[in-house]
Amino acid sequence: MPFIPHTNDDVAAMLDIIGAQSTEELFQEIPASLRITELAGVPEGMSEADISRLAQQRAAHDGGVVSFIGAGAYEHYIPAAVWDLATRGEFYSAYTPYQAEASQGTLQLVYEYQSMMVALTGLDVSNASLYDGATAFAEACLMAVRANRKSQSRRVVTTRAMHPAYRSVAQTILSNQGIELVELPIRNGTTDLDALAALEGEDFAAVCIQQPGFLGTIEAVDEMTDQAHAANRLVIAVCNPLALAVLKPPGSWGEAGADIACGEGQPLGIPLSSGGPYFGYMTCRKSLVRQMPGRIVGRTVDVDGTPGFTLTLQAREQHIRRSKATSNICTNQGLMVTAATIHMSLLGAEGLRRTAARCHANTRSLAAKLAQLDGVSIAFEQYFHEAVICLDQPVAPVLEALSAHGILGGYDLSDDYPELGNAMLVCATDARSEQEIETYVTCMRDVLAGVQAV
Amino acid sequence: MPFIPHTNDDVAAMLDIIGAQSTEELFQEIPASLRITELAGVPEGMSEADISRLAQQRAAHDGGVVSFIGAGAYEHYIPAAVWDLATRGEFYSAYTPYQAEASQGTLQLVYEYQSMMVALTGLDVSNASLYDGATAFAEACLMAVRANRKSQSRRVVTTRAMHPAYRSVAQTILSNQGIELVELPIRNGTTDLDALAALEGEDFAAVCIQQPGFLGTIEAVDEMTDQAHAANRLVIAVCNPLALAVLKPPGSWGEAGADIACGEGQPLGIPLSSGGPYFGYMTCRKSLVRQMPGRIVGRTVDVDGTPGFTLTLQAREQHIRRSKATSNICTNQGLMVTAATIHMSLLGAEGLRRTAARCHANTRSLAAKLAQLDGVSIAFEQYFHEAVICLDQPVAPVLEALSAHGILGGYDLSDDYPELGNAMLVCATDARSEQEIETYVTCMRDVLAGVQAV
Amino acid sequence: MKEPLIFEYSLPGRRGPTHAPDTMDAMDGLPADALRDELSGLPEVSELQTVRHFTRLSQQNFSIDTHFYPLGSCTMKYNPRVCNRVAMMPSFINRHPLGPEEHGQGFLHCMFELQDMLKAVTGMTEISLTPMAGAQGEFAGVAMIRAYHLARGDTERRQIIVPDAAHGTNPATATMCGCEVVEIPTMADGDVDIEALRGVLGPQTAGIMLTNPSTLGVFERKIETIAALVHEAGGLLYYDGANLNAILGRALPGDMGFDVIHINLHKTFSTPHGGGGPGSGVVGVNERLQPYLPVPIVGRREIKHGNDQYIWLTGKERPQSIGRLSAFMGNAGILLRAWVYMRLLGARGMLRVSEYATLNANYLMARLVQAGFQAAYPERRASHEFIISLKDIARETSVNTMDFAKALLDRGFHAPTTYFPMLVPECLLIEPTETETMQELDAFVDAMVEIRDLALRDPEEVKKAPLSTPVRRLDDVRAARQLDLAWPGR
Amino acid sequence: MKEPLIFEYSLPGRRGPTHAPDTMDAMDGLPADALRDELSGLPEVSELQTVRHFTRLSQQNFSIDTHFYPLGSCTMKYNPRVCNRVAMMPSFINRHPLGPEEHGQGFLHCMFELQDMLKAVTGMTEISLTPMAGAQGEFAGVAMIRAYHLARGDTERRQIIVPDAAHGTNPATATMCGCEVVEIPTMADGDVDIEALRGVLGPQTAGIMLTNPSTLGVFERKIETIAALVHEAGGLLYYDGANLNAILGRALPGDMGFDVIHINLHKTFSTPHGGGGPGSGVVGVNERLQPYLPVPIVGRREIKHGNDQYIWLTGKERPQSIGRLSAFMGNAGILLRAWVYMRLLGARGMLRVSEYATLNANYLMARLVQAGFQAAYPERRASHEFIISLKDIARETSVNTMDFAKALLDRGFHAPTTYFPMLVPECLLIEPTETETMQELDAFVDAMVEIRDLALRDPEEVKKAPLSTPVRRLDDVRAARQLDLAWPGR
Ligand SMILES: Cc1ncc(COP(=O)(O)O)c(C=O)c1O
Ligand SMILES: Cc1ncc(COP(=O)(O)O)c(C=O)c1O
Repeated sequence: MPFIPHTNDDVAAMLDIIGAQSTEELFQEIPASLRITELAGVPEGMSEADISRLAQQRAAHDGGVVSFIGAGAYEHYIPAAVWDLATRGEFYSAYTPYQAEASQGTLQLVYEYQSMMVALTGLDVSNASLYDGATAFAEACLMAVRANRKSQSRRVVTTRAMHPAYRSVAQTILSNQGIELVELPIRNGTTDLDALAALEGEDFAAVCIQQPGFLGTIEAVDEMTDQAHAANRLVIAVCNPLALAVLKPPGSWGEAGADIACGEGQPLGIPLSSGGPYFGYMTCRKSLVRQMPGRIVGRTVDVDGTPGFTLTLQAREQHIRRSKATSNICTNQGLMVTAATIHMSLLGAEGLRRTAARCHANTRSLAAKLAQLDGVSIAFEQYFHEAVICLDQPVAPVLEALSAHGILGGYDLSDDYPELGNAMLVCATDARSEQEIETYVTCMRDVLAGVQAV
Repeated sequence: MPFIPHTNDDVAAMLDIIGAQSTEELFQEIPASLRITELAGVPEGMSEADISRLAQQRAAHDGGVVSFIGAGAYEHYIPAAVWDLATRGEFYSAYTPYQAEASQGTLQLVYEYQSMMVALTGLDVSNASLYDGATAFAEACLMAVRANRKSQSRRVVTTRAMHPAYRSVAQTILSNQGIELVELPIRNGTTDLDALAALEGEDFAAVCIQQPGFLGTIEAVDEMTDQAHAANRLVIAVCNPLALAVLKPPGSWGEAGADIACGEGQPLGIPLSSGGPYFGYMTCRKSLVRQMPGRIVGRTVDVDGTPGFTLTLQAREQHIRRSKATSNICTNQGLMVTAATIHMSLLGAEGLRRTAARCHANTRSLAAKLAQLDGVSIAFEQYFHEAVICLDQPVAPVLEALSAHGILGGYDLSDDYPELGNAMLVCATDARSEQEIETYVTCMRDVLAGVQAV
Repeated sequence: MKEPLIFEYSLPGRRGPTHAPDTMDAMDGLPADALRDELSGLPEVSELQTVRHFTRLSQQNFSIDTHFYPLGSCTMKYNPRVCNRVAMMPSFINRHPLGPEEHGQGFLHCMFELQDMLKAVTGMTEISLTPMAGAQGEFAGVAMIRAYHLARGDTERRQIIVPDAAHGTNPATATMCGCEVVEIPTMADGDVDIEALRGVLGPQTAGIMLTNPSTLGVFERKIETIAALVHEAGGLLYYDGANLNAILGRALPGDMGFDVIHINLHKTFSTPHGGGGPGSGVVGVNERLQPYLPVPIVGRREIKHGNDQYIWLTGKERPQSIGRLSAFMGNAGILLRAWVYMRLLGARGMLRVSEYATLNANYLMARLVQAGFQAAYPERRASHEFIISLKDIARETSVNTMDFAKALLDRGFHAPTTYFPMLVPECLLIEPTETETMQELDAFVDAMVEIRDLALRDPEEVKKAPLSTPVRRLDDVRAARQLDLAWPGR
Repeated sequence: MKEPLIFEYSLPGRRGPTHAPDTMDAMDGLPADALRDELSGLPEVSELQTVRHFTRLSQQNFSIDTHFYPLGSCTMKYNPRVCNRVAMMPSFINRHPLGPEEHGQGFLHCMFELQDMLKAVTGMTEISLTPMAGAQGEFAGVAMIRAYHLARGDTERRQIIVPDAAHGTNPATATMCGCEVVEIPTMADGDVDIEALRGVLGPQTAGIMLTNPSTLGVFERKIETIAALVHEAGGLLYYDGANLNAILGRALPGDMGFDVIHINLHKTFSTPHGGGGPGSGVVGVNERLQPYLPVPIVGRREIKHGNDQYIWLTGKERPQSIGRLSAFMGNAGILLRAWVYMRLLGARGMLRVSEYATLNANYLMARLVQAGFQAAYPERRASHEFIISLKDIARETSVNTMDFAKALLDRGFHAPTTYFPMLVPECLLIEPTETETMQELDAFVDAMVEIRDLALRDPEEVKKAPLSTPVRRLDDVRAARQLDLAWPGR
């Protein structure tokens, strides 16, 4: 009986103490009309060996490909030590550090994490994680609406240069509170600044800027930030944290810096894993901390004056504030934060910078090589580690043909950005070797030739 | 610079304290004639990502086969918890528990291990491991020669039913001390008892019995033990410890039981890993403990009377006894013992018994199915989990053909046991599924048909 | 020994990492003013320092793997190691979320099976795996309830009814969904006050959120009446599945009349709690709410030559969906762990989960009551958890629940949940889970008795606790007043 | 908190394992009298109990991953995690040792490269990877020396010369090889007494075993003279490579005149020490001893179509080999870890190993001397380790080396090697290794000074140590007298 340690003698002794005849009797308060005695539709159990074998067979279907897809989830090399440490039982099987004295390991780690995110984003304070980049973005919008004392607006300016899934998640979440997202169009792969200028005089709680944008391109963050502040709008920065190792941090955008930064923490040591678990990060100015959603760890002292760590500002949270909480989030993505903190410690600033620069160089190399093929061009010149590639034919069949060769050639933009034509987003991170890039280019040449031949 | 934490400032400060100009100067006592400044023949270093990729490419050559080879190393299912726990840094990166108070984790674990091996073998005391089954066997012979007060002999009786590699390792080790191994022939796959009887009256320090024998067969352990004791010979039992979950333990052989048991610990949670690291186990009667090689952990108390664990009987060992030590072994196979102890705890007696029985049943099923093919027969009827299969044609080409289909069909006995004809040893452990067994049989049918066709 | 901050090990110029490219490539494709000059404030430490630091930190945690952890409402049961092993198989962890379905059939097949098994244990019609924790599942549920009413033109239904014993996420979720929270009281026997419920039902009722068994550790016996009343009033029923462990295979929320449910896979299905998460809050619905389920969902397409193909169902197939809740598909790796756990246990194993979880809770409650402790609902059967109130002891000795909690730490036990649910004064919510032995429960009783006896004899001594943890009692007020949320040394 | 024995958690009838087949198959192919009736004495515990027990036990260890561990002669440097990761890759750990070479080219290729790199760092002609620890490497070496003499008909050469400072395995090995041990003294400056050496050389000399740098922590400066003398006398030279970390890339044992060498890969090449092992004691030889190398060895066969093929060389190809030393090929998984480590470091990384190991040792020695401690060889450069003698303090205060060692544990440091080498009274052999920071060494000095000062002030207080470990000082005499070597509860 998996994982249940009771002997028959134990059960008898326990029932005796309880004063019950059988374990069945313990369920007597469930109305008879509702009682069931078996679970049709759940197969019989298996041994650990059998489930391992089955999983191995399933996994075998999914491997053996080389991916050039990014679009919000990136394959980077993760040092072996990261997950060896993160999956230590003491991290893996603990929960939210409600008993601070028995959870100093997790608490100190989160304090270190918060410090690192503050360093990366150039803002003052960080929370202990949200679910993922998309929900962090949605929470940032809610936070801005709550926090912007100078605005009464329940509208937020966003842009088509932002990750489409982030926009769609924010839509799901914000629409229930009647908060409206106003979307700016793009021009040359970045937010159309004229369209932004056209909103002058209107009241918005915040302006959201993704840097680098979903299309890999670089926004005019300084200009956009200053303009937003001039119009009493808060600035929400959505950034790939690895990119922040080389890009100007949100805290330094424009004159005053962004007010809130958030994004997807996955590039900091989290495997792709079909989309999760990842984690959303969020940092902000100190003055906004009481509006921040999620857990926060603070340093304090114990009765002997020894420094120690504890959850703090809990009055913002649902278990105290209930219907007036800053968010309903409870369980967050702690283990991912554990891994990310270890990852950042191992790489340090220099390691993160080199990794970011290698991603940039690899994607530039890939894009340049692809652009030498007939019928292929690069859409926008400046990008971090993702490039929009345009074909002279529909993208989907090309990607399909590449996939048959074990190459996941990129993300098809046709659905999300029909205005870009036959476009796709390619990404070659540090995890891609020169040889893999060559193979991709060769394969693409063959595929395009083949398609043209038909 | 991999793994070296010094900053340039550190180095300067350190040299200053030392009073040296450069790190070079620290090597000044090495005669100039011997100094080198580079290591030709060692390639340049690589990053962790690159070595991981290279290793992955290499490993890709070696997988994708299904093995029916046993012959002293066996694939069994190992629960996930075993190596998760054994590779915890506190076990993985500690050394021999010289400072007992700082090593209670390892010491208590070894005490538990010793207790489990005592339970499996039915003898009184165990050491903390030797290198592997073969060296444990050699050490057992040396020990018997030292320990047998009733015999002056430097000769030991062994048998062709014993693992050929064990005999050859023992030969390497014993010959240097002029100890002679006298080898009995086999009959029907087991030791020829008549040949043993013919040694009556001769002085031998010990008789060695492997159970099950290398050919998978079952020795007449009771008879052989009693006969040896009657002739003042010690009995050395060499046993697969997993088999001991179901077979009569050495401590119960004959009237008085074997005197020493030893063997390969690999079936207790250690992966195949191309042959190592495994571990040799050894247990013996209490009266022989001072002749036992290797480390031993004992339970005692501390100054407060709290029970605790420590290395004991160290006066047998080389670091105290030097040239008069029971053995030169120092570093043993501690981590493997850690894994084995966890493995045995997880499986318990019942789990080990079921695993052993499944191996027996699987091999019986495989052998029976193979024997239904034309030109294939089973050589011996009684065996634990390895069966000798005879073909009507040379074995090597058949195994090669199977291997081309990804099936490692068994161990070719032609070199070691020419007297058995075209024979091979097959093994289907619990790790082999019914379907894999079927595939083997089908493949063998095709291969034999193919060979016959030619 | 106190472990320094990782930053305190850091020195500028510690030798470069082996974990990144050897060289710094040029960032020449970008304008200079988009770049940052320097990045300070990350530690520069060696791999050994990192390993040693985080290994030592880990040792400062209590966890299931080291301690009995009877944190009520959280189901801190053993997390099987094989679940992690499987989820970390290279082909699974390296799979890109946007990879084509052809290269994800293994993963999708597991997810499809998981959906099916979850239908079976809830009695619901369809499942979406995407919510990333219980609270997000609640959000999805309430959002679906709203979408349902809106689709029917029922725009005034904005009230969500919540019992006073509810977990804080319930009211917080209702607010996040733009609803108004209406709290109803609990009766002395732990069941919902039906009359109060009647009083608040009406044309403004969107629905009710219930946990059953409730956070009071008892099964809501009048659930069928409640369901009838709410449905009659035009509202829907939301089942907070945090306590599903108690009734796994014994009763189905679908049969009780619930329209929507979330399940915390990190509770009932034993995925790791990870020091705070990640979790998974999958949702299930009956036919009523099916069109609104969040996407993506895993579907199956029958194809000619035998084998089925697993596919993603998105907004295209589900135009009425409340939409996406995560950038991709949710916490896939956690879902895989739950799949392994469920397949390992199988149908019979699941029935045993509730059997032994309930046995342990009732036994522990009985032992504590026999030892003189006061159960909040002594006349009721415990579900998989139960409440002890220390209010009498607190009054007599001034040793309160918090002191008890800290004294338990000194005795090698993680404390139960304290001061929740709020309606029971000085309460401990105790959930032993099915993976603990009777002997461990007995040791816990001994510790509780020892603390109580010490409290009667020498209350100040108890109030000193904890004494054996890396730090002693922490100054929470200072933490909130003198905010120190990031290392100032940068 | 004291952790019970695993057996104390055990109860007969705890529910069956999930880690084994569901059912017990019949053992019907075997005679009843070969079977055992029952198997008692193994624990019956749950997976959670097992995980919790061994997690807690692990926390009772000091280890590199948790503590500075300057155990002299053992090279307790950081064990890179990636080495373990690679060695545990499924295709590597599942490979059967007797699998055909075609299905092992990846593994064999790594081993071939490892052999080549080991040749380069030793200056020897050929390598055998099979010895499973240093002591077995020594055995292989001395056995080869004997085989060499015997092959030349030189049957009387049975004496092995060993300095008094030698590690115990050296004399023990000589005995195991049927040789006689002749000990020679060390001079006051730490070098071998050449006159004494001359005195014992002769036609009975089989060879000499030397560690260089020696276990005294100094480089044997007259090594070339020694080599000439021994070779002149017809003997061979054995290099105990336990201290190779000190001279990696600085000097080659082959150049010094050694004929045979073993290397502890678990020291210089950082494979894990695992609480006592496994290690690897690969051997290298020059042309003289090449025919006698233990088998198997990895060879390379050039094949037509470009790619080479890696093959096993066994007794067939090497008829003069001393034979096999393990059932298969030795500690393959450890060899793989060393391969990863060497490829990671590369040539330059290896030079830095000796550079920083030596820097750390000389720095720590200088700091301790400046703090008033007595170095055994203050006039000499330290190699990668050095000796401090506490004999004066011990005389003055009665606080001896063992007390110091235990007091260090209380201060968070694993003790250095104590009372070895035996010729230096009250000695600590201290080896910091290159992976420790200056700051860690400084903290160690502070602890040493603190203990010394306390010893002068209040010696009894020091003698109480350790106070913070799971147990206090253990009764070793009782352990040896009242033998308790296995759980008696069975
Ligand atoms: C009763 C109850 N409901 C809801 C939740 C929220 O679940 P989660 O923490 O996964 O968001 C919890 C858990 O904390 C709970 O105990
Ligand atoms: C100098 C010296 N020689 C030989 C050995 C023996 O090596 P091993 O323990 O690997 O057998 C050791 C290590 O313990 C040593 O320090």
